[in-house]
Amino acid sequence: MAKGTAEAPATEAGDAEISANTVTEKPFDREKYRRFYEQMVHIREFEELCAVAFKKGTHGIGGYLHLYSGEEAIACGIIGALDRSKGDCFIGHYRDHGYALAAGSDPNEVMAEICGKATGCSKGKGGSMHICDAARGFYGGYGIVGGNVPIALGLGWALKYKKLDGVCVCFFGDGSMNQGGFHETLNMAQLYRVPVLFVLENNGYAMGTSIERSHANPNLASRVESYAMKYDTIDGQNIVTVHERATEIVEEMRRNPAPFFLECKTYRYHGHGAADEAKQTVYRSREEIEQAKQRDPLVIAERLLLEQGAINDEEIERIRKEALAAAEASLKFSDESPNPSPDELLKDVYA
Amino acid sequence: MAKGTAEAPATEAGDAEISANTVTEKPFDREKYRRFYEQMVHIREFEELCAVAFKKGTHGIGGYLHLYSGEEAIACGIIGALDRSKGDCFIGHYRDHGYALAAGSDPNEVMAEICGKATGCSKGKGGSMHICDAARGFYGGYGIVGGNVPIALGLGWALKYKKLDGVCVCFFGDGSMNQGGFHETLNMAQLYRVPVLFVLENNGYAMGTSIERSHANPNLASRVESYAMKYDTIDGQNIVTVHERATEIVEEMRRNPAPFFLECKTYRYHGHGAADEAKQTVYRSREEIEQAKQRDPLVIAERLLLEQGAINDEEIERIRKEALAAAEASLKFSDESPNPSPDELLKDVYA
Amino acid sequence: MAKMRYIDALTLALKEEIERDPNVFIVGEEVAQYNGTIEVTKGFLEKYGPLRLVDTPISEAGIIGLGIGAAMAGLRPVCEMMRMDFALPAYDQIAQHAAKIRYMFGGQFKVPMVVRGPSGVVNQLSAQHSQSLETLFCHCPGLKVVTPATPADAKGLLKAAIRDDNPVIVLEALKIHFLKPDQWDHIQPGLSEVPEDPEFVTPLGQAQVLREGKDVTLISYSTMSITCLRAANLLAQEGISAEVVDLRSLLPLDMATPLASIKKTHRAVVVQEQWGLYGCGAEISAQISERAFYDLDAPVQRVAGAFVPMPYSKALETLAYPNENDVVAAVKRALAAK
Amino acid sequence: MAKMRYIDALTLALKEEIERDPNVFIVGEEVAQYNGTIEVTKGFLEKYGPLRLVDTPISEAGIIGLGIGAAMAGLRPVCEMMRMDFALPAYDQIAQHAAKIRYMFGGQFKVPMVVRGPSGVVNQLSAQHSQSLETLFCHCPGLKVVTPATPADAKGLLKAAIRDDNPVIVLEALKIHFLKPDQWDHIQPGLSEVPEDPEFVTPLGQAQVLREGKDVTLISYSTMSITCLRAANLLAQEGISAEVVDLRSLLPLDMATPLASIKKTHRAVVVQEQWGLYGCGAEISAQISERAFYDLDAPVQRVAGAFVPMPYSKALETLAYPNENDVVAAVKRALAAK
Ligand SMILES: Cc1ncc(C[n+]2csc(CCOP(=O)(O)OP(=O)(O)O)c2C)c(N)n1
Ligand SMILES: Cc1ncc(C[n+]2csc(CCOP(=O)(O)OP(=O)(O)O)c2C)c(N)n1
Ligand SMILES: [Mg+2]
Ligand SMILES: [Mg+2]
Repeated sequence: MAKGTAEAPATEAGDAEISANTVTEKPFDREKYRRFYEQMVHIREFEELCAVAFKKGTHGIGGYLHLYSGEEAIACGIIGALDRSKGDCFIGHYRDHGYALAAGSDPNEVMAEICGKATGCSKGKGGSMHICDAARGFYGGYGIVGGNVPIALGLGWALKYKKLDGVCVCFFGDGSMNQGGFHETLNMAQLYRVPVLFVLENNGYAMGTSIERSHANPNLASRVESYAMKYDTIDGQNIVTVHERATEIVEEMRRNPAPFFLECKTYRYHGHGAADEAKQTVYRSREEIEQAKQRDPLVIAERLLLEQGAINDEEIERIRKEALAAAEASLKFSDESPNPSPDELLKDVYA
Repeated sequence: MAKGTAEAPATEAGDAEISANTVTEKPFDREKYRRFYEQMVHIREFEELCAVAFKKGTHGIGGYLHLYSGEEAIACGIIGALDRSKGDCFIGHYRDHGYALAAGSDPNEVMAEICGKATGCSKGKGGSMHICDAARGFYGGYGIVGGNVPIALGLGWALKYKKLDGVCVCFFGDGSMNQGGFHETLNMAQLYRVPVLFVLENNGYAMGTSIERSHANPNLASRVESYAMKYDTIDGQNIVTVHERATEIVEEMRRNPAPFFLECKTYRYHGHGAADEAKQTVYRSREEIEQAKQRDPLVIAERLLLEQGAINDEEIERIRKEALAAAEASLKFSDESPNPSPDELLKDVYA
Repeated sequence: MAKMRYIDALTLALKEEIERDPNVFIVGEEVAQYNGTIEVTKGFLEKYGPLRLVDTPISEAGIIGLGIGAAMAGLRPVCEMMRMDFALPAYDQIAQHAAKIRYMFGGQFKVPMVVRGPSGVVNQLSAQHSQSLETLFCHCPGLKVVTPATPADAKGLLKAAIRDDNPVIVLEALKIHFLKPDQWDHIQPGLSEVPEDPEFVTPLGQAQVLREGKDVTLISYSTMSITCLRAANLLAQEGISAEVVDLRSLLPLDMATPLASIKKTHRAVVVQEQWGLYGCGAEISAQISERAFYDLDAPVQRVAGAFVPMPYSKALETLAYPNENDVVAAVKRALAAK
Repeated sequence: MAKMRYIDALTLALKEEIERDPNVFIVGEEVAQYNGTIEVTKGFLEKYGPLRLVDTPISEAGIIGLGIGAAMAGLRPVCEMMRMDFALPAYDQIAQHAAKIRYMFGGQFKVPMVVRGPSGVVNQLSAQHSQSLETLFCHCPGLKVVTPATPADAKGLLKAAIRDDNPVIVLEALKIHFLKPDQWDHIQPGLSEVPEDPEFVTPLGQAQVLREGKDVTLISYSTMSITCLRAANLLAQEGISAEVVDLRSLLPLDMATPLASIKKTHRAVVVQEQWGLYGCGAEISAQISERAFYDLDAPVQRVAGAFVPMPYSKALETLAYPNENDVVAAVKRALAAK
């Protein structure tokens, strides 16, 4: 798999890459990819409904709402490569709904959290940016850019300390890489050979700032040569590419514990947060967005599944409908859920 | 000039490097190098006297005392390449006596500062770690590892903003490179093409921690490829190498403003601080120290000057004696200086 | 005088100062091309160019370091933190460097810089983005800290901060950025008025009496000064006359103004938005009791936010910081005593 | 009971806990091969191996992050800061992450970690290395903060901190690390005694009366509690009986103990080493005046360090933080009042 360069972001990658020839020799696991496809569609519908609910303003969603639309293949492909029974776990940043849904967290609890309800996974105390699921090894979404990265070091360290075979995946954005804590962490992770898979979701922008305007070396993956860390760059829009590469890496990490840096080229469809929707054209053109959508991870997966005869048009239609219905059911669940009771205010500060 | 590798630290570099063949085509400037030699000898004698005075405990020196012995060629060669009239300036870390002396600061004021006297350059408020000299463009020594590095970015930025031809030199140790602020700074410096010459004094250790035990990628200079920054590694023990390379780089930076990263391989003779003298063998052998001293910057300079007929044995002897006498005079000046008066306690908090 | 919103007063201050002094420049995340996250610097890049409006990577320590060095070299950087919470990764640069440089180098350097940005709780930003961190900056000699509560002071204090020769932290009260002039004037007539004089500044270290009264003194700063005004309006309906002292600067701290008021009212209520425990209100309450010991007819009452990270849910968030009813209740406690 | 130095009590606590619980490990700069900068962990590497004694690069944010993640995953990391001042580059990890994780994730995680290291002024380390930063950690819900003042508490509080299920900051008083047992016992008989029982812990959040008295209550913590004992000795010679309350924990804060004392003495002096302004002493003074309003016969006196970065010269450093004479003078002021 070729190392990516800044000159070939996901938006411009040739359509050739989309087709089945990115599938390696391994037999195509129809069931699995169909499941991933269903997940991705569910995440998409779920989040698009969040966007609507946010605008409406009556469902309890306030603050920031960072949507993952366009990036779903990354969470699904990578979290889908983990094995909780081995101790695998993951941690992310604030654009975090997709992680939980990809891990199989209860979507009702995720929606309720986004809406600040007592039934939310974080009891309504965290909100959209702070989804988590301890049982599924999801150590949470964090709001401070780069803040989750040092914590991943400790999660990986614990795996090493306990002599487990597990790996910890750390998801973060291109903007995180310019935080000091990122630098300290990657050096230490490599120094201690801690099994952390650092997953860069390179969507080309940190809010309104492009890679070129914020990274002196825009070839992001290569930046980790500074830590002598192994790395690769892949097409983050193709679920097969993502999942197969992640599976390979995770297997290798189990055999030879050491960190790995995986850059996934992707694109964010919405504004940085749901509230920034209108400001997008300040930093990117409508055309660029439209072009990026040509490489939609759902469409790419659909085509692959169709090529492989693993799905038909009717099923696609049904999957979409069911996903929308599920999302609506989650919103309904949330709407019907109570607010946190006042005595919750003072609880959970200390263990 | 070859890029250094971790496999060839200053201590092990062949003696071949020492001889005049490191001198490039340029005619050898006898006066200048003699002056550098005198400076280096002065710094050495000055600091060795500080070490004695610290042990004695009666001169007012407390706290930490970080000696530069073994590393003198770096400060002298590089600061000697600067031109204050162009706006050149520099900033350092706590191992900072040599910077001031190399810049021509009044050694009495430096000594008085180390001894906490009212006549010290920082009025006795800073001490050994916080020497400075605004008039000579020395923006001070800082005690927090890596803390000076982001500030250098601002000094460089000001040169750019004011459209001056000057450069800012930032001195720091190998340990600094693992601080987050270092990472943020180097990226921004390159992004903005700010004229900062980052000078790594690679003496092989941060306190008791060797490069190999703290940097996943022990080839330190190459780490700045992460910022697409230009870099080089040189023998920091050879004043000619240091000065000529620094002069070239500074000239280039004036022509094409951009940062540059210069790694100088060197060695520290004393313990990390004067108080850590006894703990050295915990992390390095006596033999290693003795071997490193074979490549003493003063001896190397001496040999070069002798080869070039720029000095003779008698003069060498005299220079040493004068340097010692000067150091003693500085200590006497300090001893005779008053302590800061009590009303100084509350002054200089605000401008 | 012009009537304007708090955010417009900030913009005006920055505009006036950048035009007045060629050494002033603004550096931060999204300040230039994006026009500022909440558009405080809208149109500035076009007008003043990329040397004076500097977009940065997400590198707060780098931003502050850039500011410190530039200030030492004679410029007047205004470092914007997208939110003041994001100053924490740069806290070492602020507290160990910007604040101490002048002293530890015996006065050889000045560090005339501003660190500014929106502060405080608003609309469900939850634990990591809702803080009002003044205490961390106030407990640090070498810094100055201001907390404008009105449009006039948003302009006047920010301008004074930029002109000051020391590092000044400007905590801008996000909660009241977008109140419209008539909303301000509804709270108290004239409150939206901002002097148009470009030489107008609010001197650092001077508290103001925002409303006169005789029964009790409410002492606060930032958003909570406005909450106190609202409380005073409610109290007036009950015939209780509250004096409202807005501290404006927390460092240097003007205690003479509140102490003079307490000499008159004999009762004090100290109000702050965030955690009371070890917060700025503690210093103010302590000084009142220590220095006005014989003037006080009742224990000082402190009103502060719950000692918890800010919860997300509106239902909880509302309970986590004081409102005017909490202030009214504290006043009643103060009046009931003795 | 064994007589020992403060630093030996720290070593003992770490040794006992690392042997008791396989999840405890120590991570920091120079803690392993170098034996610890001041040798708190001397010989540990050899005994416990490199997984439990982890040397790090100079990367404080990385160290704390490692601790947080490891704690969330069930380990009990003890993160050593070579000096507590160096926690500032990691302040965001501590205050925005370690402190808030439990709350913002609705209680799903625990973060049982310790951040410890030497704190406070000693022997001319000057501005950047002399601080006593408790206020920064105390004004932060989710953290606990302890400040042992005696060898027994150096052991007992550190052990309790390691066993606690929350992030606990242990500020170790460097100034008194190396006092010999007879020096301790000279200040007050028995002060150097440390229980040998490996199950001995000092519960977090309980102040102690270090010395009983009836005329005035001295309230302090860390090194300054010892300064207060010294002052009490001096006062005794003048026939003044001072009660000394050592707070031990600042968060949670036990005010019941000092308030009970004040009910008896009616006069209070609050002593802290560092900057008084907006410091921990403010909270204590404020609570005393607010809660013991009717018990106080005199204004609370605060004794604190000068509001300046710590100067280097011994001549100035000595003036920058309180000594026993300053405490005595404050007591006299308290006794003179009314
Ligand atoms: C330390 C810090 N600085 C600034 C912010 C404000 N902020 C939130 S997200 C963001 C952009 C991050 O971009 P990136 O890491 O690329 O992730 P993406 O949003 O593209 O997924 C910024 C600047 C923050 N949360 N934390
Ligand atoms: C942030 C921070 N962490 C730790 C320290 C303690 N410390 C002072 S110097 C030093 C070693 C620095 O080594 P290096 O950067 O290589 O410089 P050298 O001393 O070798 O010249 C350490 C760990 C500090 N001053 N600041
Ligand atoms: Mg991005
Ligand atoms: Mg070094």
